[in-house]
Amino acid sequence: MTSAEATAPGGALLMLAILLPAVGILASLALGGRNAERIALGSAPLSLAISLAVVAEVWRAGRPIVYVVAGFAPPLGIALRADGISAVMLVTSALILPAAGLFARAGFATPPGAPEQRGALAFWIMLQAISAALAIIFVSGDLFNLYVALELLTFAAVPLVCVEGRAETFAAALRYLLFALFGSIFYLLGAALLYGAFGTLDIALLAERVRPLPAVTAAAALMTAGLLAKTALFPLHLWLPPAHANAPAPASAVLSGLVVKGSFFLVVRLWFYVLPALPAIGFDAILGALGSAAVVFGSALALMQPRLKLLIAYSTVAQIGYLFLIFPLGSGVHGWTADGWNGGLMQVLAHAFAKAAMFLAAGLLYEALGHDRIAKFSGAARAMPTTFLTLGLGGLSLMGLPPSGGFAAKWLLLRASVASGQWLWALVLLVGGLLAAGYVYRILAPALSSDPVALKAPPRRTGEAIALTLALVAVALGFAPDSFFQFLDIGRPVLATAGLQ
Amino acid sequence: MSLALDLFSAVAIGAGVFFFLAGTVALLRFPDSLSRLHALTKADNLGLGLVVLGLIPRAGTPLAVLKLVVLWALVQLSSATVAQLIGAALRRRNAVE
Amino acid sequence: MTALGPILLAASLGAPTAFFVACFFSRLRPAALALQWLAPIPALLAAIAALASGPFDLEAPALKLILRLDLPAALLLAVSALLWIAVGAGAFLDRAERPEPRAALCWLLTMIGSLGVFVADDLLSFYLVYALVSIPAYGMFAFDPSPATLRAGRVYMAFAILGEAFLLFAFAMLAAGEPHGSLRIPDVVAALPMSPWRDAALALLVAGFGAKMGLVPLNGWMPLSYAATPIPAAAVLSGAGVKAGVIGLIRFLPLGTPLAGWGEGLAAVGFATAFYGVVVGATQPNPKAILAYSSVSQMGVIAAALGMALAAGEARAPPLVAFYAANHVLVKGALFLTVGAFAARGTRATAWTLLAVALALSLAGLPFTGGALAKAASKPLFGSGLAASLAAASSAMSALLMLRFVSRLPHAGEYDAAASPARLVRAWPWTAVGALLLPCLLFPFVGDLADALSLSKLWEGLWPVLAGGALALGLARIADRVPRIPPGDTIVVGEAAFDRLLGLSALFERIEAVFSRWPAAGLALLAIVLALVYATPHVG
Amino acid sequence: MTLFEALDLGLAAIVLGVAAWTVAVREVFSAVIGYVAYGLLLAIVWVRLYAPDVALTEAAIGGGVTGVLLLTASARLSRLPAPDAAPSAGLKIAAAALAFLVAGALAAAVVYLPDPAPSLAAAADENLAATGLGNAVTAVLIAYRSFDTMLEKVVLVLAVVGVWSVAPDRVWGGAPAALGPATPDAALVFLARMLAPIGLVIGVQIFWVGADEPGGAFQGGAILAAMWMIVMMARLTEPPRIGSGWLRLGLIAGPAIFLLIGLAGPFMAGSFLAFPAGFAKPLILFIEAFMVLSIAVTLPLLVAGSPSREAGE
Amino acid sequence: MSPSIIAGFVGAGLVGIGLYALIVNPEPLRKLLAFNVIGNGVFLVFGIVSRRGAIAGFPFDPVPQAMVITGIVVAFAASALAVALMLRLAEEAGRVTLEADKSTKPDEGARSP
Repeated sequence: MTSAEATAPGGALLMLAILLPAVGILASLALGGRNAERIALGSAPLSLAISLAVVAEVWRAGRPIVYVVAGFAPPLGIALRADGISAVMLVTSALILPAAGLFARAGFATPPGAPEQRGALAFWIMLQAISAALAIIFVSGDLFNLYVALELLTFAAVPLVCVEGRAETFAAALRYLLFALFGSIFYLLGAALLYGAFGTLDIALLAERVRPLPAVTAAAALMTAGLLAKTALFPLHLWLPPAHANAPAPASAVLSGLVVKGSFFLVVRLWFYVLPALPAIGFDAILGALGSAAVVFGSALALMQPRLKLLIAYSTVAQIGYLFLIFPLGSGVHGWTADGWNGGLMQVLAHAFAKAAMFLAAGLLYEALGHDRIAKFSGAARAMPTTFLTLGLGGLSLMGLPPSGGFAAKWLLLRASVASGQWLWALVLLVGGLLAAGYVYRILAPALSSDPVALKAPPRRTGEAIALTLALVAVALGFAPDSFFQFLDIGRPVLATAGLQ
Repeated sequence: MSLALDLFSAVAIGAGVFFFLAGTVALLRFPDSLSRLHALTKADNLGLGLVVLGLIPRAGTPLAVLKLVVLWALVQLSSATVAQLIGAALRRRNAVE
Repeated sequence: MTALGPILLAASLGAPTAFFVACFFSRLRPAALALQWLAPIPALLAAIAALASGPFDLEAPALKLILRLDLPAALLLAVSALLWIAVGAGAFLDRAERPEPRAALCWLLTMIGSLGVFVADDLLSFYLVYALVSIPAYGMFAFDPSPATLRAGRVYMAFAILGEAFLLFAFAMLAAGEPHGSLRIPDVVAALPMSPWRDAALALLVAGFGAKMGLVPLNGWMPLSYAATPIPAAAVLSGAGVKAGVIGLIRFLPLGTPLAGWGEGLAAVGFATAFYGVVVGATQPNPKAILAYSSVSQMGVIAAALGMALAAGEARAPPLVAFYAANHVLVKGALFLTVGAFAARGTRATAWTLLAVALALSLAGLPFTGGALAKAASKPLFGSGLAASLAAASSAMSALLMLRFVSRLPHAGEYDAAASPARLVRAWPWTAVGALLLPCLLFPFVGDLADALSLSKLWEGLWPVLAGGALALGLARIADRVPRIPPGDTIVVGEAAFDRLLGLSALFERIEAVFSRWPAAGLALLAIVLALVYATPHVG
Repeated sequence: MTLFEALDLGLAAIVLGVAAWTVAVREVFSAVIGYVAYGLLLAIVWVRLYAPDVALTEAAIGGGVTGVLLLTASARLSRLPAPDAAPSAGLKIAAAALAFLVAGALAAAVVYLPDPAPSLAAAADENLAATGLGNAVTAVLIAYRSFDTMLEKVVLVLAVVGVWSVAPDRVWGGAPAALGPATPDAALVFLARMLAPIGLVIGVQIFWVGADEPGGAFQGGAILAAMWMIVMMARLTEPPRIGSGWLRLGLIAGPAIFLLIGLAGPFMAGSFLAFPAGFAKPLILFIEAFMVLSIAVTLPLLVAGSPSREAGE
Repeated sequence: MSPSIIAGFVGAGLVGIGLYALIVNPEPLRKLLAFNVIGNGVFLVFGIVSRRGAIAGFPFDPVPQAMVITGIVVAFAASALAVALMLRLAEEAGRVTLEADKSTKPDEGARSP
């Protein structure tokens, strides 16, 4: 790709995907009151349409589509690029965010005529901000631009954690914010070094110019570590369980399902797209090892949690671990690389939907029972079957049992690790699956017993429908056809030297 | 002519720097806050004034001269106010003790 | 017929799925539940079609589904479908005695899986249906909150998930060993002997399917769960469900290419299981537990037969083993209904008791029963050496165990979950007779009926039964002095080990206590930076 | 070693010394004071690096506004009980060691940056004509990488909403607490009266010259913000109610105008955020004018913090 | 020793000092200070990069400087958000700490809308 690359047909869609929610944020603040909700939900179908159009364009072009912002091409200006994974992630967030929004109407609706409410305004604005930030993260081709997007994401996510205004939520939000800030400053430092070495932060140009230098090494290490901190990869997860377990259910769904994927996405961009020329032998082993530790540790702690939302939060810590197996299994030029790559991305998608569904279901349980203590669930499944069906289907995907996206991901990763003779990862995948089965069983088994249970309130039908739909998507991913994986591969650079075993 | 101006500048700026030094020494050596404050403000105002005075001949345009003067005036204003505030604060603290 | 075959094949999975889906619509649910016993009919027809006109297959790339129905599968599919129909009709026709809806849903899911394992022909479809026949079965018995049931459910689930994990790992190796990337079971199995992961894959396959068949030491879950399972569910699970493991071994063992060490190993495990099951079973008072142990023992015999075939590179084994298993499907199903029937009315007419005895001894190969044919079918696999005598001995032991079972039948009512729907009780004699005679209709597909009924063969079938009878009399004398082994024997050890495993939780909590504090996390962050710097080479 | 090198070394030593003191000193309050001084010193470093625009920004925002923010915070938090136990010696050693290693790696990476260094200075200058600007930094901010700038304005708005959103429900729509004591010091009031008008002029001037010389929307806006803050500290005016529509318009004016003109780009200049040839400079100044306004409104609101007085009060 | 090299060491030094403070200082406000110190170090690195980008006729490369200006504003916004959270936490809990994680105690129920 030369520096004089031109805007592709349909490239404007990428800009629209970003500007639509940006305009929404400003309008919501200016108009205030109920309008924030109206704008957030009203613009959702539009952004879904845009992201689907992006998919269509990428599919039609068969290669990444580009948009040169403000007519100044890189290195001086900024270019947006959408490849297969960008498009798919755009659609994912365009599906999960509105789902969380619709679910949240019960809690964050402003009755007509009522004065503007704090929680509502903040929630709807932050929801749109997350949509904007993720859109940038998925399509931007410039590392500094991505830094601004990362901060946008953080500033949107943190207030969501404490939008209910209880002391422990403020503590959780503060933890999250401070740790995330150090993550992004590391990232920025790395960007500075890369610019100093090669005079551009454009991903495509860097990919051409990168060569082994001390600055590159330091930049890679700093940016990766910073992004890991924001992704809460073990042992940098201290902020995640309190934040995700104390946020309101729809916020937790977005945070666990999408937000952590944003920074993970950038780790992938960094190693697979910016530094493919870097002969890094060890990084993938380190990331894989940390991921494995996360799987075992997170699952084990999930097994011990007394509260459902905490259990799900720790399961997120574990599932994030699987994502990082994409580095040892999806890098390099081997027969098995494609399996590892597809498996890792399938895991991203499956977990996004499954986890969002489970957090929403947990919220419904809390509404109906007035608590989320697993020990007191016995018989609840008879009272709210749909909710537990949702938990079960989500759990199916977490366990990696067919039919589910989780199984597809596990199967591909397992094949890659067997074919590449990397037995450790295979073992981790199996142990993780067993532990996941353990904590899913802990949720379901008591609930399925036929004891009588008293509900404080009947479950919300719409809420149940939304959660179930997300879970069904996670299951449906298990039937993804080969063409889907071909689409994911559009624009995937082949790593020349990295990850040789 | 220019030689005289240069000489003037040199002397003025030199004197200004001297006052700054004196003020700094006083800041470090004087016993209590109020007297430190006193020395500091005096020295700084005078020092800056002299430096500005020395720079005026070297400033090309009248606008530049104006800027220099405004600069000096602003520092006067702010340092005077800050001195006042700190003094007041000190008085409050002494009153407490 | 062949043209019709693929359609029936699709329908054999489609029909139960349709019933399952229908249950989610409140208007259709009552009808769907009342008529769900019709769901396996297409599978039955498909099996008959395959028996009549040879194997056929069906590919549905859109669903990533490949189905194939050959002779061994057709035998098992036919009898399993029959069992599901018969028991399903009895259990679901009366609204009053019907299982609650979610148990019914699990019933249907298990049915899909149980029929599916016989026809799935690619790794992923097989894994899917195998998971269906394993996991949802939990819902067929474990909803009742009594501690015993909960324990049984926990153990069952643990074994099911463990088996799934073994198989997934094995399948990944099979797929990786297949050079052309095909996922069809025949292809991957054909490539297995050459595969670099041959031994690991075989070990995992045996462990995975063995967990389903209850091969020692993975047998403990069977007595626990069958003792806790209602009669109808126990009948289909022990009859049809367990055969998922059998068809698994039949499909995935590379029969036809001699694998010396492996064959003998499997045979040894099989015989060990066969005798172990009888010995422990004989000490059980609960008829359902005895039946469970007899299943363990019978599956051991099957594993032994397959092991011998594997050692000898015997390619004709599949239909023979399948027939043996098919007989077990019918008889074991009928025997569980027997428990229900006797529990319903304690003492019975002699005729009925004789029928029960015949049914029970069919498992030991009593002449003129399906069991005798099954023995005849499996005989060639054991040859004439040590294996043959061990097989004969195992028949004798089965006879002993089954007589013990009959002697415990009058007490059936004293144990949990022995109640059976009235229809099943009423229809019991017919099901028993059917189970005894149906194998005769199937035997011609695998062997020569006349030869099987020759005098010499009859005697070969008879003497183990007599020996077993003698042993049974001996046992009856010392019956009160035999030690009581707790049902699930090895499980007790396993559970203890598991509890010890929980000790690790303290360790994890300590780790969490460290890393949930800021300083540790901060240090970790810097350490990761340095590690990555170290790991990423550069030219200074 | 020339005089300037000596000065540079001395400056470096002082900056590092002050920074170290800031993190080492016991009272949080002193630490914050140290941080403000440190910010001003950094401004000088920036001048030495030929970065007057950054120096202005650092002095105004980095040193000044952040200083006020942290001072007020430390004053309000100082009454709290001392938090967790002091760190152990072992932890200190480990932290020092790792931090030193990371810093060392960073230093090495910087020292061994390739020579000749890559630069976009020429490219930036070539395109300057298209923007009609004279100050390359402003051109980067408002034209070449205008996307970043626009997003960063949205980040500011988002931060304001975030700060507001932690308030208790009952005070929503109300005003933040006053910045100064009930009876402000006479001297401060005097300063506010004298300085505010001058500061206004200076701020606008810095923004105006920013097109061609050091300065620009950020710096100008920051100075205006500082003036408003001084006036509020002197209690000559109070922080506004966050419910006020005018306030919100002021908040979003900058990014909104930026966005609208950017959205018009495809029709006027063939690309989002692009300016039509010839009209670039007036459009840019138009946008910057509103950005100045928004910055001048945003920064004081961020300092004032979340509302604490009910709308009625 | 060109100014840019010196500034390079200053930048690295500031990052190091800030990291140390980040780990050992328990008070959140001190951590926030540490964040700003590190931030300044990072910005200095940009400054050096900009200065090294000097070529014939141009004393510096403007692009990194623009990035620094953006970065400073973002960092300020972050500090403001963090301060607001600390003050509110102090108001609610009476103390501001990042440890002793109440929120993961089983008794605290997560209220859901």
